[in-house]
Amino acid sequence: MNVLNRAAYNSRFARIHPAEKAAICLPMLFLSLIWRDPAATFFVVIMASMFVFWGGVSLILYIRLLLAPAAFILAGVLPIAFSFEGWLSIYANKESIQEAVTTACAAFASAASLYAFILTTPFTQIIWLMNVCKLPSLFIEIVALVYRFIFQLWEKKSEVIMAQTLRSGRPGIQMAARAAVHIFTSTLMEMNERQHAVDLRGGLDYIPSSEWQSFWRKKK
Amino acid sequence: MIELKSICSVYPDGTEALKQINTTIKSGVKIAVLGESGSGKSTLFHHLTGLMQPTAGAISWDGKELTYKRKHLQKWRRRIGFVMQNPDMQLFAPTIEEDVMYGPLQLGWTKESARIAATEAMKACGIDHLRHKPPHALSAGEKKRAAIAGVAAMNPDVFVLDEPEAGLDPANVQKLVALINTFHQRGKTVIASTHHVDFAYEWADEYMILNEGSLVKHDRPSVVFSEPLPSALDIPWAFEIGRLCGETPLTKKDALCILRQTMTKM
Amino acid sequence: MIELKSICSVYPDGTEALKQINTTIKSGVKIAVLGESGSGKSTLFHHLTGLMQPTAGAISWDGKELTYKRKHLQKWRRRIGFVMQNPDMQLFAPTIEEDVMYGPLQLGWTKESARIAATEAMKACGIDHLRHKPPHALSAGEKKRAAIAGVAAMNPDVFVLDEPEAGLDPANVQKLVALINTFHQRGKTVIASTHHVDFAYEWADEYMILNEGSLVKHDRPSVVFSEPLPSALDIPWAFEIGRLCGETPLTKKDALCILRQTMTKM
Amino acid sequence: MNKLIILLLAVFFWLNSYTEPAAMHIMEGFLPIGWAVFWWIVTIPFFLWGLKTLKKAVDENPEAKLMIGFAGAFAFVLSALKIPSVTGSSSHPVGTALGTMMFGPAAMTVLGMIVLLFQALLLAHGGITTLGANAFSMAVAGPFAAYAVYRMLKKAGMKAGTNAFFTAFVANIVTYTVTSLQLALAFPSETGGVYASFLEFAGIFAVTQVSLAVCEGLLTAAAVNWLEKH
Repeated sequence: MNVLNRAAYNSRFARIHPAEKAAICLPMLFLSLIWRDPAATFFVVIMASMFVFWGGVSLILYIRLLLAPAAFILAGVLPIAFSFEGWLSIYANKESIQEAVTTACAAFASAASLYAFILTTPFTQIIWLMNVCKLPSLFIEIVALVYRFIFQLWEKKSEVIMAQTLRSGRPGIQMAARAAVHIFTSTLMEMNERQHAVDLRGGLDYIPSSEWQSFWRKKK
Repeated sequence: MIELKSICSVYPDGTEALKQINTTIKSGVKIAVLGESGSGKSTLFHHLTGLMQPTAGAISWDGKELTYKRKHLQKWRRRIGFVMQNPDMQLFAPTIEEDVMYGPLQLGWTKESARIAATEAMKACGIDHLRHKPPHALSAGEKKRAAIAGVAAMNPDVFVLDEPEAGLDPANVQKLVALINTFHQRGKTVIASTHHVDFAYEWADEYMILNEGSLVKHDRPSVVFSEPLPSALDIPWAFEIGRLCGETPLTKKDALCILRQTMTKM
Repeated sequence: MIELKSICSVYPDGTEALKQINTTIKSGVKIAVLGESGSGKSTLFHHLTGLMQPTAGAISWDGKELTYKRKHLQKWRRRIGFVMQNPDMQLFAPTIEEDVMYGPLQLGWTKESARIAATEAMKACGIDHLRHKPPHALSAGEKKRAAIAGVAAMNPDVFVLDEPEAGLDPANVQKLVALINTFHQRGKTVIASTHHVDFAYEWADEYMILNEGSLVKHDRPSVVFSEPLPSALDIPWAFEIGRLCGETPLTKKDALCILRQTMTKM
Repeated sequence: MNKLIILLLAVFFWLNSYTEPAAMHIMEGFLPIGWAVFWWIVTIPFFLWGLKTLKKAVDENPEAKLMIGFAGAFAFVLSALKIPSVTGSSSHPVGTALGTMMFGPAAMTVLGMIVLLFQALLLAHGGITTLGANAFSMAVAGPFAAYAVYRMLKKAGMKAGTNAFFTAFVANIVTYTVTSLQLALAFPSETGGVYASFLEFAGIFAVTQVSLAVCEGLLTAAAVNWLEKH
């Protein structure tokens, strides 16, 4: 999570207008959805990689990111390719395999274009985009709050896990469970103080106020 | 001028957090609030900023008593800015710039004037270069200054800072002292609590000493440190050295310089 | 004896957090680690405790190099206890006693022996009376000592403390100094980072000065403070006064007492 | 009580680590565009309804906003807690039932969508075009089914803890069934049509899903008891 977030605000495109980046990445996404074909996949993946590379994001990170959905896609398309015909006899034909392949291609290509967008666009810009798209303001406010709180909770999580590790705790599920409970209770304890901060600053309405650079227009 | 008239504060569980606080805060002064943990410093600040309502007593500004009605509270907090101890509680916008602009925008300023105010505040606090970063990417000292900038952008008359130097390194403490003095020069009142009396001595005009919920003293340093203090409090090094040498140095550098001169003269 | 051999630490984004650290930590010493924020103090501690693996170089204990295998790490951390800066996240059990017993129980001790170790650690840290309280009911100073007790219960040979006095009032700082000296008397090594050189001067035998990831100095105070320091660091008041008076006072009280005597004598 | 919650949470994480995430979250681009749009259209009215109830709650009590923000962040962090990898994993929104009992099903739709959005954009898990479908199974069908069960059992006079168990169990099973159905509708089987395909998608994960549902039920019951005490 932190890796993606840091990559986004350290990328060369971090200050570029989010609408311009969306105008490049989202058409690629829709293209791969509509044109479900290996050739389209190839084209989109190459384009997306170039965009990511141009944006100064490590290609290794990008490839590593793409490998994860690749595994999920394979697991997901198996039931499409094969179907049960009677008890314990598996059946597949040309059409169903064809469908599995196109689905896998479409999924991979659209993941590639979505990740290209995520890796070059800090989340704050996505919030701004939502505002431009006239999404309801309450929704945007909550999203902005959740974004900030996620990182605070994540910091806490890292600290609790570290504290347990240092005292010979064994890494694993129990440690995570203990951390979850502690984060929850300690956050509840802080609620009062946070509400005070909100009162002091006059409310919790999110008002977007950032300015961006452009790919083509020179800065004034 | 803020007046506290026999403020008492009792918690629901019966502990008396503040006992009969009577004092006046003149405008344009720099006040350091000293006292051990649990002596009521934070509670006092909560009352000053209207976050808590006193069990008895009243607080007033230029003779006008705070009524704790929403409108009045809003106006009050517009004039008193409070920087909490943990900046994480206070920074809630996705980027620093948006966070600093947050207060002015909530007050209904236009985006343009909010941006101008925010830019000026960020420059004063030395975090202008971090404006596009998210708060979680900042160091502790930077977060602290971002929180101060967020308050400064609203241009309040009084700054209330809760242990601002806790966890800062000496270089950042110096920046903080400079910032306090900048606010002072612009005619602002600054009230800050701290555990480090040497830090306070570098900038404070007046001292408030709290002990177990009572305001033991509120006076100039020459008076406060000449009399016996509650056991847990120290006398500043610079004050002691100044007294021995017959001068009034404020910073470490000056104090040691004077000491050296005095020693060689003799 | 812990040896650091040309430790380098590079973060994934390319920043060099530590550059070629070479030094030896003898057992039974009290070391203060000084350096501004971002100079690598925390990173150094993460390497000492095996939380991070150096990009180059090695760390060894009595000649045996740390291999970063699970078994070895566990043994290593059993011998080197790390108290993090924020006690809130470190105290994760429902009561103080359960929290202090966590480490020993994880090591596989019986409940009885864990309880004995915990009781002793809590007594040493002066929080025995708080054993059945939940962590959030404690004051900042008590929380800090509870976190130290949780590490002390495992009876490590080395205590590593990250800014232990940040946010504590003078009375609690004095308790902390006493605690460090208790550990020292029991033959433990204590390594603590701090931003307050006067606090360090009260107890430290040796100083490590970090600057931008390099270990600039590691020596006795008489050597460290006689030479020029990185710009952001101060010289302790007591050291300066001692030098002027020709003595070596460690605490504020002693230093001022000596100063007074010297001044009246002349 | 605290210990029980830790234990149950641990078992939950453990079971969850055996679930193929693709089964719970439909990947970006996996659904044909027609189905992706269809599920968006179905979900949007619920979303708007949820937003309206949230707005009412916030207008009445402005402090609720902070609480909602934290509920969302906590659900997200919990779902990303288990596996420390680049993408993170564990897709099931823990606490759907708890949230439904606290905030109501419509509000959970909004919160669930926010969590799914962050999973897609910060963890690269799930997707934007498939968000509609994922939201329908996890943030609409699950909470509303849970709410129905919760109200019914409450009327029947069942104890809060036991009620919470069934509520969470049903939320989990319904979510999982709807996801399988969505996949089956998009990819009907050559031989047996939608029904056969549904059995296929549902069958693969039946074992882990039922045990997960039982575990989440117990966890929610323990959490409800704990919250009642505090």
